[in-house]
Order: sequence, then C-alpha cells, then structure tokens
Amino acid sequence: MNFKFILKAISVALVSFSLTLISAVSFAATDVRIMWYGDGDKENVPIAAQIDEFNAANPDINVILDIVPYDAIMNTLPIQLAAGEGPDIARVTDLGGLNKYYADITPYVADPSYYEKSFGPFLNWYRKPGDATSIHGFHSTMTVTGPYVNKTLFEQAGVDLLGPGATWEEWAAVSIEVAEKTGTPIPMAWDRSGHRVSGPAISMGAKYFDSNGDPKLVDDGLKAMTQMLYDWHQAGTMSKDLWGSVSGSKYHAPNDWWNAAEVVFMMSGSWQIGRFANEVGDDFDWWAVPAPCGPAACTGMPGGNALLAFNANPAVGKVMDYLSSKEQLSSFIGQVLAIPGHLDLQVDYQTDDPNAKHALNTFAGAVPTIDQVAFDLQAHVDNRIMFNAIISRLGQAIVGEMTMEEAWTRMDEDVEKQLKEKYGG
Amino acid sequence: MSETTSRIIKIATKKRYKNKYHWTDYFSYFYLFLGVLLMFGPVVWLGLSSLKTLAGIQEYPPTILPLSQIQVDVEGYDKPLPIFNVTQEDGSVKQLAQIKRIGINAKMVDPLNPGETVKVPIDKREKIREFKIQWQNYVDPLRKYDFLLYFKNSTFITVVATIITLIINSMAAYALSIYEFRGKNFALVFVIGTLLIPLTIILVPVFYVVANFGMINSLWGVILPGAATPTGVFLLRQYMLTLPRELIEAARMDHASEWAIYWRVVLPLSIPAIAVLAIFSIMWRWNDFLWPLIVLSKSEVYTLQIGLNAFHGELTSQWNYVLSMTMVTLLPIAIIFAYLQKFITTGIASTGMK
Amino acid sequence: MTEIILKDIFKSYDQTEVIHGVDLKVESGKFLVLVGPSGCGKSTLLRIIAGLERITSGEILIDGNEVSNIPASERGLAMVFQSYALYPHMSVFKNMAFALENLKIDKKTIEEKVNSAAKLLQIEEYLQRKPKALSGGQRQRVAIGRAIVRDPKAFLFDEPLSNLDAELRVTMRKELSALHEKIGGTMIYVTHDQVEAMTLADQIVVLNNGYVAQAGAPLDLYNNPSDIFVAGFIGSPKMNFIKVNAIDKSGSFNLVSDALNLQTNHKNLENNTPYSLGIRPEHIEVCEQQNSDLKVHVDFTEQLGSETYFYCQGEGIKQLIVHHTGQYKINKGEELYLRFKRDSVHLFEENGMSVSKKNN
Amino acid sequence: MENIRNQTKIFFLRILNIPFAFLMHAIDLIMWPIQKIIGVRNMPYIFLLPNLIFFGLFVIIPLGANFFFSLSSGDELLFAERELPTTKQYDQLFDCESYLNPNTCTEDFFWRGVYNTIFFVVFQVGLMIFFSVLTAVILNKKIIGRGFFRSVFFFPVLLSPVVVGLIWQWILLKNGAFNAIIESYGGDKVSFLTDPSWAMASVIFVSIWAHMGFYTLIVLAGLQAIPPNLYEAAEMDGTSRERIFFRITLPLLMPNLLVVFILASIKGVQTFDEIYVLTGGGPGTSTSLIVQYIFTTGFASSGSVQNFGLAAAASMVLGVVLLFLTLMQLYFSRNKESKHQEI
Repeated sequence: MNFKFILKAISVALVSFSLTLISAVSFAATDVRIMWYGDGDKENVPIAAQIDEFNAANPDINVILDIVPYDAIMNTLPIQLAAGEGPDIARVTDLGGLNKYYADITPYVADPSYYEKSFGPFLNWYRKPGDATSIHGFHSTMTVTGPYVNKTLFEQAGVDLLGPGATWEEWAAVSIEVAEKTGTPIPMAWDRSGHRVSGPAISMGAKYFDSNGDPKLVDDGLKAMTQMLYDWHQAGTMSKDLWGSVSGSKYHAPNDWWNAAEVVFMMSGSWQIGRFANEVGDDFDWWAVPAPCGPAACTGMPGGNALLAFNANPAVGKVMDYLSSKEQLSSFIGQVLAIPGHLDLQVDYQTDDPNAKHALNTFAGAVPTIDQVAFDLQAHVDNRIMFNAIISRLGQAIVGEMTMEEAWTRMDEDVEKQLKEKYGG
Repeated sequence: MSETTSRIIKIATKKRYKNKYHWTDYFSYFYLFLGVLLMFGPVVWLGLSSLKTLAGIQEYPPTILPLSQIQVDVEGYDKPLPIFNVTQEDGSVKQLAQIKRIGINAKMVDPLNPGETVKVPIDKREKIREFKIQWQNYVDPLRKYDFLLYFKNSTFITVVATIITLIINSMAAYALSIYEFRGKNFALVFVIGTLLIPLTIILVPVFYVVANFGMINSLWGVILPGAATPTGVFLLRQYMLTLPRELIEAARMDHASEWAIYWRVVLPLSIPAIAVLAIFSIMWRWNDFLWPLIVLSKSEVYTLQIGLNAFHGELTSQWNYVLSMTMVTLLPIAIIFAYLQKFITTGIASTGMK
Repeated sequence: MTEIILKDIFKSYDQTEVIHGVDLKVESGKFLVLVGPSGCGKSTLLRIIAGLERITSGEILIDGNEVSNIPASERGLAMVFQSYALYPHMSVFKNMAFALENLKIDKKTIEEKVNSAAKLLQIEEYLQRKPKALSGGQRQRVAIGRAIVRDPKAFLFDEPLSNLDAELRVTMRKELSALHEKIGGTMIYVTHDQVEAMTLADQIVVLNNGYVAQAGAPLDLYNNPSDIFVAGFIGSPKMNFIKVNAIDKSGSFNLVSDALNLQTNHKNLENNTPYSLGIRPEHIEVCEQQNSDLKVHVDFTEQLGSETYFYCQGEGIKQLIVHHTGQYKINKGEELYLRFKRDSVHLFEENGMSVSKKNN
Repeated sequence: MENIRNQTKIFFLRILNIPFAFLMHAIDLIMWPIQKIIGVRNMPYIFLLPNLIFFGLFVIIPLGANFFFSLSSGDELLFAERELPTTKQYDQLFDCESYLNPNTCTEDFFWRGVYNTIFFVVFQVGLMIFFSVLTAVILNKKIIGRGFFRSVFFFPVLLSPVVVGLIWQWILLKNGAFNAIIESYGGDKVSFLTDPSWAMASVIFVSIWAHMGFYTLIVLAGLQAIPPNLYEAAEMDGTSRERIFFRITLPLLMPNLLVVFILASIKGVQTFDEIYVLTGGGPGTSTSLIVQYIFTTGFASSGSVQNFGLAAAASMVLGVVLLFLTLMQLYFSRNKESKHQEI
C-alpha cells in the first residue's frame, strides 16, 4: 500500500520534471507580456491571431498573451502593480483608478500624433490629473451602456417596441406587459454594476460632482434612479436572484437568463453584441434600443477597455503601434462586433446576424447622445469608488439589509472614507 | 440470482436480534441510501451534465442523460438542418427540418419533400433529440485552452511541494521528537503558533514577501510559502515519538551520523505517517485556489483550479466547459481516493487532521 | 583488546542523582556482568559507557583515552539491546551491514564479515529475511551478529536474554559463553538475573541504588558477600535471614533467638547486640531432633523430584527455606528438625555489613 | 502472479530509490563534518533550520508585517510609502453606536461579517456534530459494505472548495437540478443562493456536505475505541438501545466530540473559498464572513481603494479569536508527551 503510493508519487514527479525541462526552452527575444481578459473566444481568438502574426513578423520581440478572468484584472492586477510586479501591458477597464502605474510610452511610439488624433478624448481618461500629454495606450473597444430587448417576445406578446424618447417608467411598463403576456419570468434585468446604473441615474438628473468638481455621489437624481431600481426589485419587475447572486461590488451579468429567453429587457452595454450573436444565435431576435429617458437626459455611460502600458520600452511601443494601427484595430473590432474607440475607423463587421448589425448601429448612433456628465464621470480617476459604493449599498437595500435612506447615507460615507484613505487627511 | 447475491441479501436481512427488527435498523439503511444519493449524486450529475451540449445544459427542466437535437442533411441545403416535431393544425404531428427562424415563425421543410417550405409558429414545434455524448466539452478545453498545461502545472506544484513538505517537515519532526535540546519548547510553541494562522489572514504580507523574492508568476511562489506546514510537523512528530528509542541508540552505536539515522532509520520507519501527510499535501496542493489565484496571472503558469475559475469568470459562463473541467480537476483526487480509500480513511481517523 | 575504566562517575537527571560515584575497571578480554535489582542504575551505567547518556562528573577511559565527551557513534563499542533494536525495515544482512556501511567499508569486505558472523551464529539461511520473520532466539543472534561484524573494542549487552523464554535463555547463555571464549573481546553485560551473572561472568559487579555493592569473581560473591544486600541478591533461592542476638559465652559467641541458640566461630562480635544471621537453603540439613539447631513447621513443600524445598516457619521466624537433595515426604504442618552448616553461617551487622570470619 | 507483481514493484522501488539515496548520501557528506564540529547535541538545530526558515519567511515575517500594516494607513503596499503609525484602523473597526446592530457601525461590513460568521459557525458546527455522530453511529453498526459507505461519506472531503462550490452552484441554481426536482413534485422554485433567507442555509448545508465525512471519521474512531464489552454488559442487563446510546456511547464519546467541536469551529471561522465560489457572499452581505471581508477590503477591491491596513487590523482580530480556539483545543487534546531521553 505505502509502497504503491510512493511508487506513484515518484513516477509522477519524474514525468513532471522532464516535462518542465522540455518546456523550459528560452527565447532570446524581448518579452512583452499582455494581461488580457476577453469576453470569451469571440475576443480571445482574434487577439491571439494578431499576436501570433506580430510575433512572426518581429522575431526580436516575443509577445506573450496571458488570458485571465475579468476578476484578475479587477483584483489581482492592482495588487501586483502595488507590489511592483505586473505585466507590460494590460487590458484594463478601471481606466483612471490605476493611473499611477501607467508608463508614458510617447518616446517609443512611432507617431504620437496618431494617438492624439485617433483616441484623443479617451487619452485623458488614463492620465493623471494635470497631465495632458502622456500617452499610455489606446482604447481597444469603446462601449456604450444601453438596453437590449428580446424582440421575439415583444412580437409574441403583440406589443410594439418604444421609440426614442421613451422614459424608464414606460419601458418598465411595456416589459411587464410583455412578460405577463408571454409568461416570461423576468421583465427586466440589469448588469450588477455601478457603471450601468450611472447612465440612467444621470438621465434622472444625477450630477456626481459638486461645483468644485469633487465627487458628491448622492443627489436627487441618483436617489430617483436607485429608488426606482429598488421598487422594481420589490415589485418583481426585476429579479432579486441576479443582484443577490454575489456580494459587495462584484460584477454580475444576466446573460444566462437572457440566453434562455427569460428576460424581456436587459440593461447592459455594447460589448455584449458579439456574445449575443454567438450565444443566442438563432433562438430569438434581439435588438438594442436607444437609452431610455429621464427628466435630465437620455443617456448611457461611455466606457470601454484600453490596452495600457506599465513599462515603457521600444518593444512595448512597437506592440502598441501594431495593435492600435487602423488595420489591426478594424480587423479586431470587426470580428468582436464592438464599437471602435478609434475616432476615424471604418469597420467591416464580420457577421451576417441582422440583430447584431442592428445593435451595432443603435449603439454607434447613441454615442453623440451621451451626456457630458457621463463623460466627466467616466473620465474621473475615482469613478470606480463611486460605482462600487452605489452597487454594494443598493444591493444591500434590495435584499432588505437596510433602507434606501440608510443606503444613500452609506454611499456618501463609503466614498468619503475611501478618498480619505487614498489621499490622506 | 448468483450465489453471492443471495448471500449478500441474506446477510443484509440478517437480524441483529433473532426475532425482530429494531427501528434503528430500518432507519440505518434508509439513511445510508439517502447518504449515497446525496454524497455521490451531485458528482454523478456533474459528470452526466458535463457530457451535454451547452444548449442541453441550459435547458430547464434538465434531462438526466445527455441528449442533443438530431440534425439531418436535406437535399438543396449546405448545412445539416435540425429536426422538429411539428404539431399540424389538424393536431397530427409531423417531422420537419428547420431552415430558418424569422421572428415568431420558423421556415421549415419536410426532409422527404425538400422542394416545398412551410411557415410554422415557433411554439408549435418541439425538438427531436437523441442520446449523444458531447466529448467536445473535454476535447476543446484540453486542446484549445492549454488545460493540459494547467494539468502539468498542477502536477508539478503538487509533486514538488509534497516532496519538499515531506522532507523539511520530517526533518523538523525528527528534531522535535528524537532530541532534547535547549529551545525545544520554544520551537514547539513557535510551530503551534503558526497552526492558527491561515494564509488568508496574512495574504497581503505574504504576497509582499513573495514579490520581494521575485516569485510572482512562478510556480515556486505557490510551492514555497506553504512548504512548512505545522500540521505536518505535528503529525510526523507524534508518530516518531512512538518509535522505539533503542533503534536510534542502536544506530548511534552503529557509527551512524545523525543524518544517517534520520534518513536510514527514522524516515523508513515513519512511512505510514509520511504517506498520510503525503496524501494530505497532495490534496491541499491540488485543491489550492486562493493563493495561486493571487500569485499566478500568466496563463503558462496556471493551475487547474485557476484555469477552472477562469472558465467560470463572470464574463464567460461557459458552463459546458466549466463542468467538464471540474470533472477533470476532481478526477485525479477521486482516482487516488478510490485506490487508497481504506488507507486514507483509517489514516485520517488515526491522525485527526485535515 | 580493550580495557575500560570508570572513575568516580556521577549521573543526575535534573535534581535526582542516580549514580553516586562509581569506580569500575573492566580488564581487557574479560566478561563483566553488572547485576542488581531494577532501578539500581546498572542500565544507566552501561549506557554511560556506551555514550548514550552523558555523565554529570567523572571520567571514562577506554584504553586509557578519556571518552566522556565523545559521542556514542565514535566510541567504537557495540551494544546488544534488550529489545534487540533490529531495524525492522532492513533484512538481516542489511542490519548486520549497517554499521559497516556507516564506516564506509567496501562492499566486499562487508559481505565477508557479515557472512562469517552469520556462520558463527548459524543464521546464514536467514540473511535475506526481515527481523519480523524471525523467532526470538534468531533475532537475538542477529543482534549479536550486528555487534560482532564491526570488531568493536568492547561489547555491551543490556539484558539481552530477558525477552526469551526460560529454555532458550539457558541455551543462549551457553552460546554467549562459548562466543566469548571464541572471540574473546571485552564484554560488559547487564542483567537483573543473578543466575546469568553467575554463569557468564569473569567478574560480577553488584549494583545497589547507584553504588557498587560488591565486585568480584562469581563464587567470591557467593561465598563472601560483603553485605546483606549482596548476600540476599546472589543465590537462588535467596539466603535466609534470622534476627539473632550475640551473647558472649566466654570467648566464643552464641547466636540466640526465640527458636535458636547456636554457637558460632565468628570472633569479634559485640556482646548482646542484634545481628542478622544468614544461611543459604542449601546449607541447612534435615536431621534428628537431638542434633538439631532448630525446630520448624513445614508450611509448604516443593517437590522437584531430584530435590525438595521446604518452606518452614519457626518460633520468631516467618519463613525459612530449606533445600534437600533427593525426595522427602512430609505433610503440611509437620515438624522438621534442622541443622545449619557451621561454616556457611553468615553474620551481618545492623547496618548490613558482613562480619568477616577470617580476621578474628 | 501476485509474486511477479511484487517483484516488479520491488525492482522499480530499488531503481527509484537510487536518486533518493544518492541525494541523501550527498547531504550526509556535508552533515558529518557539521556534526563533528557542532556536536551531536546541536544537530537538532540543523534539522529544524529549513523548516524554521520557511516558517520565518512565510509566516512570522508576514505576521509582523501584518501587524505593521494594521498600524499604518494608505493604499500603498510598499512599507516606505505607508503612513505611520496610527490606530485609526482599529478605531474605525470598532466604531459602533451599538455593537449589536451593524448598521450603526462605521465598518458595517466587518460587523455583518462577524455576525454572519457566528451564525454560520454555530449552526454549521452544531449540525455537523449531530450528523457526524448519527452517521458514525450508523457506520459503526454491523452493516454490510461498511467500508464502502464510509468512503461515500468521506469522498467530498477530498474535493477542492472550488469544485464543491461549482458543483453545488450548478445544482442549486434557480434552473438547477434541485429546483427541477422540487417542481416535478409540484413545488415552487426556490432561490437557494439568492434569497437572503435561504442563502445562509444553503451555504451551511454545502459546508456540512463537504466536511462532514472528516468529522464522521474522527467520531467513528472514538466509537471504535469504546470497549465492546461495555455494550455486551449493557445488553446482558437488558438495557434498551436508546438507553445504551445516551448512557454509554455518548458520555464516552464526549472527549472526541469536544475535539470535533473545536476543530470544526476553527475551520468554520476560516471558511472562505466555498462560499466565495458559491454565493460570493451574497445576496447583499448575507453570507459574507470575516475572511471575505478581509479579502475584499485588502485585496479584491474591484477598483476601490485597497485598504491593507483595515484588512490587517481585521485579520488581527480574527487571529485573536483563532488563538483562543486553538488554545482551547490544545488544552483539551493535550496528552502526555512520552518522556525523552537525553543524549
């Protein structure tokens, strides 16, 4: 018995050792590590192909793509950077939050003006306050938050889609109507994300900043939107199952419900298009619809993810130049079915899915309607702190751990506490 | 009925007291039956589900066996088409292949009469399915997503960490059991003290230390921090205390160095305890999650658990892969267990550790 | 050939002193037996010689070299343990070769030595077996073999026969004796069994409570025990002791108790002083009433066929054991008349010291 | 056949033993001179050394660092960049109007974690002891396939927390197998993991499922250590089985149960990964325990400020609780150490 065990252990050890030796073939080329999260194969496969192509064309540089879960970008990356480790480049969504780690690659890119010209407004989202010239990377995809509807369910129910200018209340009402008529369990579902809540909140009049431009989270606009979300959950318009499935500020998307056609109306964003095209396929028709309105605006949130450099060297510059080039970017965007973060890019979308095409048009068309507050919020370094405060406290209120009044107080306190920790005082 | 079966039944129904069953007898078998269902059921269900297509997995209510929709080649169409049972207006049911679905209607064709298409409301059709195992769920991740590499990394970590753990812990246990020396009690308290510090509590500072050694994204960064386990030292020490002192003295008389006594006398004699620790170490290392999650962020150093978590990442709920790779992750442990179950269970019972 | 000398050895555990200044000399090639009741420190003394225990003070000399601070592994001694301490995971061959391997001796020599030792001990056919597949006697031989192969300076035995059954013990005793004849090394042997001591030793050292009670040749100890402890310890069945008073009868002394009045040729006794009279069972004869020293009642007899033991009671005497060669029929409670062999009467002072017969 | 297998095994063992023996001999070449120089009596330090180095590097130093973290503030990991020294983390942690109501505390998540942990541990440990005793008593009966059943109950212990979490999430999902079974018997779907009133129960259930086998084994070992003649004597006296259980088995089992109780409490207080995978601490904060608070505050901040200091302070508090439990365990399970000889 013991014998057997030792025998096995040792043989496994030998095999592993030899395998490791074999795999430890070293490259003489400069390594560039990219930490990448992808929304499934739809994004991972195209980027991997581009990297392979780059490596083939540049024998002196070896780009290594580390595909990680989104969680790792949100949680592991910051702590690695804090410890002085971390990749050369990462695909990041907390654009401002990590700005103290970004490296200025201006000296190493072929043409800095190309970045200014192509990604101009977004570059500021990465920069430290007061900095107006550094180049840290580029917008991989631009995103706009906004709703989708299950068009097939609307058709079955015989209810017409609402047009531009419809309010949130109106959308909620028709969603309930469709759900009732078709026996669909969940009229409405939202991504569990403070970022997602913020567009509608701004529509309701939320300002997020005081007159000095400092964060001031809770105001009447935010209260109105969060109260509405709270009410919808209590009334069953939204399912507590989704937001209750995790805790704190953790992101969670209702894709499983959506794919199973259990949701009539889903508040998410443009990055889902590629996924829906892939996963929903033929099961039902889905459309993106314009952002519903509140008294102040009809806006979603802008956003997106950027490839940002944590090390400045010629190899990193070269990789950035390559990936941000019009040719590569349009090929990538075309395959992942996203909205380009590049201001001047012709994209030939690689899909024959009419739903996807329609959704891309809708979101691209929504960009100009985005409210200035939304842009300012997205550009602010500490926006994540606000997003997290909204979602974790709202989540608690919805499951009954506190009243909305308490939640609002807490939201402000959370923001204040965190900023104090970060900036001292 | 074979003789063995009838014997088993005879034994099974044998009464404890000659003439009556006690209610506890009935209850015991009921409880055990329920236990088997509850303990094994989830794993069996996981195994079955891991063989379904993604659509089959998402289906509700779920089918027990892996089924998938039958597809047929229809003349005039490039791709195979899925087959449905369609309820006709007269109530009869007909098998039709679907060409395309538009809104709430489906354009369908009779495979036997490919020339003619019909429009069918989608709620009148029902998928026809057959038993089909989706091996792709296993093949894809293993091939496309480097799961074999993760497997290798997990194996490397498990084996190397176990070897290191066994050696250094047995050395410490040897010192703490065989010798009497100044500071021994201090060393014991020192080791006991660390028993109560789970890694979770000192996560950040340990990360800090590991980062200072440049072991981030290195398998060694996972292997080394947990190499000295107080539980291991205690288990081995407790066992070594039972070894006859005279053996060690005999070895000393035989001109053995202390090191030779350790590896030629004490180590071979402690094999039962070492095997228990080895099994635990294998279990800990193979199942380790939180620490590798923090230390390893490069795909080529991923372990199975981390790879599994990546699949389960909220942006990529690919349950088909998640389930199959969960199976892959638990299989080695399950196999080792099946092989050594008696040894493991008695070993644990006698040492009372986990 | 090795001479071992212990000088003024003290040993304490924490606050308790267990060896109180032992001096000992083991002459080269001699078989020395340390004997004493359990807890007398004999094993500790052996382990001190072996180097397994450190001494508190004193000197240990092996062939004139001070070794007190040399670890066991380097003293060049071999030891046979009470439990044999065979390595259970090694074959007999390996067990015997272990020490030689540690000494980095080449394989061929090891093989030769092990084989010749095995031949000597007649365990050749078990060489590939594990210890657990051997009988007690065989294990004993392996343990001895393990000691022999490395040609040690001296052999140390720690109650090596105590785990064997009686018959085997007798056989092994003889073999050990023969072995000593054959290989002739210095041997130190610890036992609590005085029979073993008597049969094996060139020299016996009786230990009592951490002191040397008496050292000498076996028969010396039997014939002239230096104190009441040694007298009681050596010899089986034990020597009988009777409380007596010495009464001066003009030049010679009479030893008087309730049941006894015995003239003795011991000279320098104190008048009217209590003494212990010691007489071995084999030195008491059954006789006619008129010749007798003592009348007793038989409590119990052990009839062994060739010899008979009487367990008797007399006036003021709780128990008196009497040895009789041959058979003797007697019932419980019957009277028996006894006579002591005058030459074999020992006298001990109240402090236990023997009263010498010679220097008077 | 068996013989041939053994022969091959021994053959392979010999071969595999060669590198091991070689390595050990090589070490011995270094060890002999060391032993000569420092003496046998100092050799234990050499044997302890590697272990102590690892302990020191990866436990003691981090522990000190943790203490340091807890007394400094800022969002920097590097010591040089942190603000020194301050008790503000502890002040913040214990700033409550009423300790009984987390809503009145500044760090309400911490206090929710504390209360959730207490609730979790009390029920998990209590139920676990109940079920492990029940299972052990049944497994201790003369039933066929005892070894098999024992393995069945033990099997989940070997599974990784990730696997346990995934399996049960998969089953307890709203559209999972459990709800399918409930619906097929005419019941309504239950939100096992997302309804605050169910989530804790589900988490406790899964946790018991995963760990019960281990404690069952310990109890079983205790049962088997009870001398059978006690039962025989009781049966001779005609004692009923219920009475035997309560009057003989249970009292004799008490020492084991105490060990189980403390071990399970220590484990329970540290629970993290299963729940993290299963519910992520949700809904709201209904299943987030202290360790999760530490993890999210210091580590998984999702873009919020990484408050290492606060996390460290909370972990120091947890450390005190664990210290207490461990000392209790050592107190109850202390056994006489066999007497050692001196060299």
